[in-house]
Amino acid sequence: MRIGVFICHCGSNIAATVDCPAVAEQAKGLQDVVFTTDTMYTCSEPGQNEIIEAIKEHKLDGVVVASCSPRMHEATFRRALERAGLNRYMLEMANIREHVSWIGKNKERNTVKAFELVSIAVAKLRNNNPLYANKFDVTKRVLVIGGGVAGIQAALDCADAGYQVVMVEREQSIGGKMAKIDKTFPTVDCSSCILGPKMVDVSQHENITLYALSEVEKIEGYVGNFDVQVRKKATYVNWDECTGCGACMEKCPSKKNIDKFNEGISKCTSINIPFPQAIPKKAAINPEGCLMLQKGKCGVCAKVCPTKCIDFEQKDEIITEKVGAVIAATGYDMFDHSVYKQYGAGQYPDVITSLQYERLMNASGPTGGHIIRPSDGKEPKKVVFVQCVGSRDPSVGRPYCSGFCCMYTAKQAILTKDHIPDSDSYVFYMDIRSPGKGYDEFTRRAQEQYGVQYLRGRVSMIYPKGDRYVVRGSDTLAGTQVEVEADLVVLAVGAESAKNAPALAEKMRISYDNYGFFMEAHPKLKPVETNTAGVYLAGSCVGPRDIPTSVGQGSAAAAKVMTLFSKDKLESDPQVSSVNTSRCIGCMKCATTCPFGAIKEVTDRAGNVKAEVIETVCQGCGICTVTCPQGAIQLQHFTDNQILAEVNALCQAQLDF
Amino acid sequence: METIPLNSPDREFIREVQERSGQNVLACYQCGNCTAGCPYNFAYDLSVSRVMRLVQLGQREAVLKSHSIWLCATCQSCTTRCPNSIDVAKIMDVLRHMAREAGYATERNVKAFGDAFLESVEKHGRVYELGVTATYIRKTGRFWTDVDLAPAMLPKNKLSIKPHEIRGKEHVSEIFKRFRERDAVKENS
Amino acid sequence: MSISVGYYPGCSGSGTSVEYDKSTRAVCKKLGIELHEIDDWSCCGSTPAHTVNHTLSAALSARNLVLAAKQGQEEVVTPCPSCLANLRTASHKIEDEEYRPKVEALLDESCEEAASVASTLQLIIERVGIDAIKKAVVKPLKDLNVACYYGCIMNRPPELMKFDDPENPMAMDKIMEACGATVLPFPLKVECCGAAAGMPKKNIVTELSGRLLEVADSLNTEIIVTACPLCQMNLDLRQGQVNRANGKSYDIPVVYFTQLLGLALGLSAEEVGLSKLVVDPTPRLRFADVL
Amino acid sequence: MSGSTGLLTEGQDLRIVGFLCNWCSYGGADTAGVARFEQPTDLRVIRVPCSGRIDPLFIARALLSGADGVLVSGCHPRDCHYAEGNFYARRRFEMLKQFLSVTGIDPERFHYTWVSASEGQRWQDVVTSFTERIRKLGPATKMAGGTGYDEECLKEIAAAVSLGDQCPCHKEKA
Ligand SMILES: Cc1cc2nc3c(=O)[nH]c(=O)nc-3n(C[C@H](O)[C@H](O)[C@H](O)COP(=O)(O)OP(=O)(O)OC[C@H]3O[C@@H](n4cnc5c(N)ncnc54)[C@H](O)[C@@H]3O)c2cc1C
Ligand SMILES: Cc1cc2nc3c(=O)[nH]c(=O)nc-3n(C[C@H](O)[C@H](O)[C@H](O)COP(=O)(O)OP(=O)(O)OC[C@H]3O[C@@H](n4cnc5c(N)ncnc54)[C@H](O)[C@@H]3O)c2cc1C
Ligand code: SF4
Ligand code: SF4
Ligand code: SF4
Ligand code: SF4
Ligand code: SF4
Ligand code: SF4
Ligand code: SF4
Ligand code: SF4
Repeated sequence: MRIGVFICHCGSNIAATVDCPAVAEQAKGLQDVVFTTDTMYTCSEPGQNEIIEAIKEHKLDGVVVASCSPRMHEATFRRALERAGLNRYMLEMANIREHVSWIGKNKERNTVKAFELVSIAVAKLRNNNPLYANKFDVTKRVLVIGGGVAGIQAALDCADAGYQVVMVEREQSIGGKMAKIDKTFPTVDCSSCILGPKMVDVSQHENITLYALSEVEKIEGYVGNFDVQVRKKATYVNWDECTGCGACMEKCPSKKNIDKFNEGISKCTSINIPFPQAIPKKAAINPEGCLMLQKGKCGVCAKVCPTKCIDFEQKDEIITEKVGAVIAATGYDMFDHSVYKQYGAGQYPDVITSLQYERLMNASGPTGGHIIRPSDGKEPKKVVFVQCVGSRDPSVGRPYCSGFCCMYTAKQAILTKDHIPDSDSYVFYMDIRSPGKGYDEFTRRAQEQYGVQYLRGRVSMIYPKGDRYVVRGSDTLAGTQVEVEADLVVLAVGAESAKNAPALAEKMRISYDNYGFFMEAHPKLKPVETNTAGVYLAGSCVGPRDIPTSVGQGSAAAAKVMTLFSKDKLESDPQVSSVNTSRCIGCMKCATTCPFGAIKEVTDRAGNVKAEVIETVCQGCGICTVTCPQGAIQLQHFTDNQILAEVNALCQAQLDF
Repeated sequence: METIPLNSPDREFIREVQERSGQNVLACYQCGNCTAGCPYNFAYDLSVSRVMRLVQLGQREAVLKSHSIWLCATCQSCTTRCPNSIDVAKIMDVLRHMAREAGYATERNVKAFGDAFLESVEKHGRVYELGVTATYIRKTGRFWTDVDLAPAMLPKNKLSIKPHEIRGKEHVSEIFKRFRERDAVKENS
Repeated sequence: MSISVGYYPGCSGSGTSVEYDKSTRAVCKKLGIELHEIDDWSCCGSTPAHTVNHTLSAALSARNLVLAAKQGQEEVVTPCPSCLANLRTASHKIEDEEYRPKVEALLDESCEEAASVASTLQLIIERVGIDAIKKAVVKPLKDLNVACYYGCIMNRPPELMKFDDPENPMAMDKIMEACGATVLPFPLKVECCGAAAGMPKKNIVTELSGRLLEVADSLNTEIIVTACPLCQMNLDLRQGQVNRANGKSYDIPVVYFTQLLGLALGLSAEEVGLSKLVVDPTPRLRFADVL
Repeated sequence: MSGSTGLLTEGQDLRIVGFLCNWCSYGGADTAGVARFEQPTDLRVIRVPCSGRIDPLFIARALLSGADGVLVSGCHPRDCHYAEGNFYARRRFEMLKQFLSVTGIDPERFHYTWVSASEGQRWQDVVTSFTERIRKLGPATKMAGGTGYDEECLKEIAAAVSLGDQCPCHKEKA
């Protein structure tokens, strides 16, 4: 092998504390090294040309650059090698800047260290092999999981770009939380007026296939080629026939079901369409409440249905879909506030959640938009809002800020005044977090124009007194305790990850944080990407996000999918594991440890079980390599031999005495 | 109102409170929940969250001379509900210890009552309620404010006239003695 | 079934709360619990001790736990939450290898062998159990509307007490229900009554106990049920003072849960010390056909 | 001295080998460099994609070949770029620690920790304190004859440790 070594000065960044010429000189003595030099700025155009020329002139088949971190310029130098006709993986770098010159002032020691890092790099390079990327086809269909506003936006953008979209929504209708809320901050425009048309677009778009009341059962495969299984839950109604006329709902005698869409503040029939604008607008039977399914008698809906689409025998159905990319947009759920026993939450009828309050204010809600007390139907005159319930509270395991509750509380306080002009509103807050465009002005308006009384402090307890509720909190600005007697208390309940989000994350093979929110590939620079190629994120499944951000991310995720789909073939990263079949004994231990399901079992011609790496799925972590008892599966570019060569280069010196 | 000079916060004070209470006072984010739930707040001069704040700011004097730390009844409301799981009641307790040690007694009657109670325990091994009352009156010069209770209590034999002496009362009084000796040592060093 | 535990009555048991002590002993006997009073027990130091010094407080309490252990009791129960809090804290501290020597230095003896401690309420609900109580009831407290008031330290802080819910405890509610009473949802179950402030700061008691009586009254409470001598004293003995200070005229009997439980189990008014109460509960109890 | 280079004239660096995952800890070390957090010069870093790629064999081999210390660092638990590589790593390292003493190596010479790409300060602390620790222990005594360890025995140990994932005691923990 013929190796060339280039020692970079980085101006004085390296040269000030490392004797670069001496390192270059010393490197000449390393095995296989035929050329060494030191240069001012290796990454500059002349620097790169020097490498290219040296490769040609000295017939180098490998290059070591000792300079800054490979995280900085590895890609740069790999391209330079390619331009000189070498394989890009015949490059090794020694990090003599971040790891040497910048962290130590002793030039002598730095120089030794720099040299040793160079010798490690040379030792590794001597074991390198050219690696070549494979090309593979992309299925240009995308799966969108979750039909909240983020998912809807992503789906519409992809569909408009001409790609097929499969949308899977867990509930009976798409729309997510936004479909439940009344008006939206900071413009206070009607939520369903802006979301409704988008929902209709989803149902009518020729490129979108929607599975509601469905969940993703399984995802296999890899970027460009995912196989997805979707469980369509039994609705007991043939949706191809159902016209959404609602005749069944009118006649169903079982009327005591908890109305999930209305957050439990009202009841609904066992056969139900959750709300008039539901998409798809189809009826479904709640088997727990249905007299026919529970006791075998009734069948009224089947009798009245004009299209005869009731089917009590219906079963869950598994559908398989092939897609090339996945967008997760599963949103959030509300914190279970009943842990706050001191608030009587879940116990006192007039202590309700913010989302329940949205349903109360909503013109299409169960009260037709009249704000009334659940206990006695009276109009409340004093409404107290309590912020940060289940947020910013480490004692209940929720130390994070839910981000949007300050804003929606201000909105709800404003709307309360609009609905009930002679009412008074009080807001207990810790801080007001309103960093969006026009947001702070909005919370100020609540105070200045609407006279909402903001009190800075947490609430310690709420208890009933007569037919009102005493809310005892503090006003730390006044420096003392305060008490308000309220007719209605609204808890600004925090956001937590969607139910079973971790299980879904595991199906998608992406990471999630301590709270079950999905993890971005990089919190700043890759906010909609994940560590698994081909899986993207949108909206509040990453953490609490308001509507503008969720929509923005829906579009961003769609753009990433389109970028992916803009190529007909994808290139795989060749730094993946590969199995030496003659060594492999087929124990499949590697497969059980691989976090990405990248190893499958195959049988060779002699009928022996062998492991095989699906190159496109393998992410190159090397966990399998360590697991294999035979050393049969080796992560390319980080093989046992390569790493041991580095270890030896580093330690052998001492044994040489 | 006075300006609090922050140039030289009493870090030793902060450290001592933290060490003796085992609580991280820096974890307090001033939500006011402790104040909100404190049943004694109406009688306080400094609400309990302000006490916490002043401790954070290293304001020894302001804290140790406050009335609040004497009035706190260790009802545990603050401790139970603090979002940051700070044992606030324990901090109040520790502040009271420090105030005693430093010679503050802002609520004389509270201190006198405590002292009278402990004297009784020291003497008899158990509390002798009438004795406590008598000592308390002697210390404060206040006639028993509860004389109006006597007609209700006496006929029911609820106040025993004689102290309950225990056999091991020496043992108990020695506990006090050793405590004072140990304390004296501490003060000298 | 026979349960045998050490018993720490607490100072007030021989003074202001004799009826609590009396009814506790009677009820336990009835339920098959043997209480062995710790011989020569001393005061736990109560609130004054821990407000002076934590080690002193721990030593005063620990003396009793060590005594109990010497007398062969592994477990001690006490009716009084204030004693409980002190004994529990002490027990916690002497489990701490680093803290124990400090306590031992004051006590001048080893604390390694010390009894554990619980409340009689906890003992009854956890070891006897609601079902057994239900079976043992002979005189159900029918038509009696009661509010159970636990006081502030029976369950708090939860890390120390490890018993029931710190915000909405239910142990007494369940016992009273088992006795046949109608238990009202009393929202101030764990609010402080003013505790030991009675003597030095009467206004605190009249304010805090006043709130409790007001809310109890608004629920049409016939009898307030307590488990704490201080609460009982503030609400019962001082009810007149509270009324005068607040311009009210409440007349709500305040009894110990052991007294009502005892009656339901068939004990006599005398056996549970009803006559010691200041606000007389007998008219209501007669009306409800309990007496 | 350092026979191989002849560059160093005075004093001797200890031989500390670092295995760092590419995503978090290598980045953390870079961050420390960018921030110019000064560190002892004894450590040399080998970059691997994931702490899950670090075969206990590498560590054992380094220590048996005369390294004075081995420092391993990966992403914080749950923060792994490859989802769970660091969990595997942790199990293997715990096993390794138990085995090291069997080979006559002071397990104190081996340390593993978690440092994220943003934690330059933490990296500085980790390097400094680990180097301190090794300085206290002093240079490793060289194995007799340079390769005084039984390669076979080493492999067996490494295999047992790598397979920690399948070992029953780990199933329980998982
Ligand atoms: C009371 C209240 C008022 C608010 N008011 C405003 C406001 O005025 N302005 C504003 O900007 N924001 C407001 N918000 C915030 C707003 O709700 C969110 O920003 C928005 O809903 C986020 O959209 P999303 O699509 O990310 O999530 P979601 O709306 O939660 O949608 C997620 C969807 O995914 C589905 N899903 C979940 N898990 C699965 C699964 N495993 N498989 C299939 N489907 C699944 C869910 O059923 C749901 O349909 C408010 C929030 C609350 C609680
Ligand atoms: C002190 C400070 C610290 C910060 N720290 C953080 C932090 O730690 N983390 C974080 O997330 N954010 C931080 N931010 C915010 C961060 O700076 C912005 O989020 C980010 O820079 C926005 O990027 P941008 O591309 O939108 O805008 P900019 O960075 O402003 O880039 C706009 C570019 O457009 C060019 N330009 C402007 N007008 C024209 C024109 N007419 N024609 C051609 N070119 C034009 C400008 O020259 C500029 O290059 C910080 C901001 C400040 C002020
Ligand atoms: S290659 Fe890296 S070290 Fe060299 S000049 Fe460029 S930035 Fe500096
Ligand atoms: S099931 Fe039948 S009756 Fe019900 S909405 Fe559909 S079509 Fe109408
Ligand atoms: S069969 Fe079930 S869903 Fe249909 S009307 Fe009867 S109860 Fe309602
Ligand atoms: S957004 Fe406001 S109310 Fe919501 S958690 Fe954050 S600070 Fe609290
Ligand atoms: S662990 Fe090794 S030997 Fe076993 S199946 Fe995988 S590659 Fe083959
Ligand atoms: S390197 Fe091995 S363990 Fe890692 S993803 Fe690839 S096949 Fe799976
Ligand atoms: S409740 Fe806790 S965090 Fe809040 S102000 Fe009090 S001590 Fe501080
Ligand atoms: S423990 Fe003291 S400070 Fe805390 S709430 Fe009770 S009385 Fe107030």
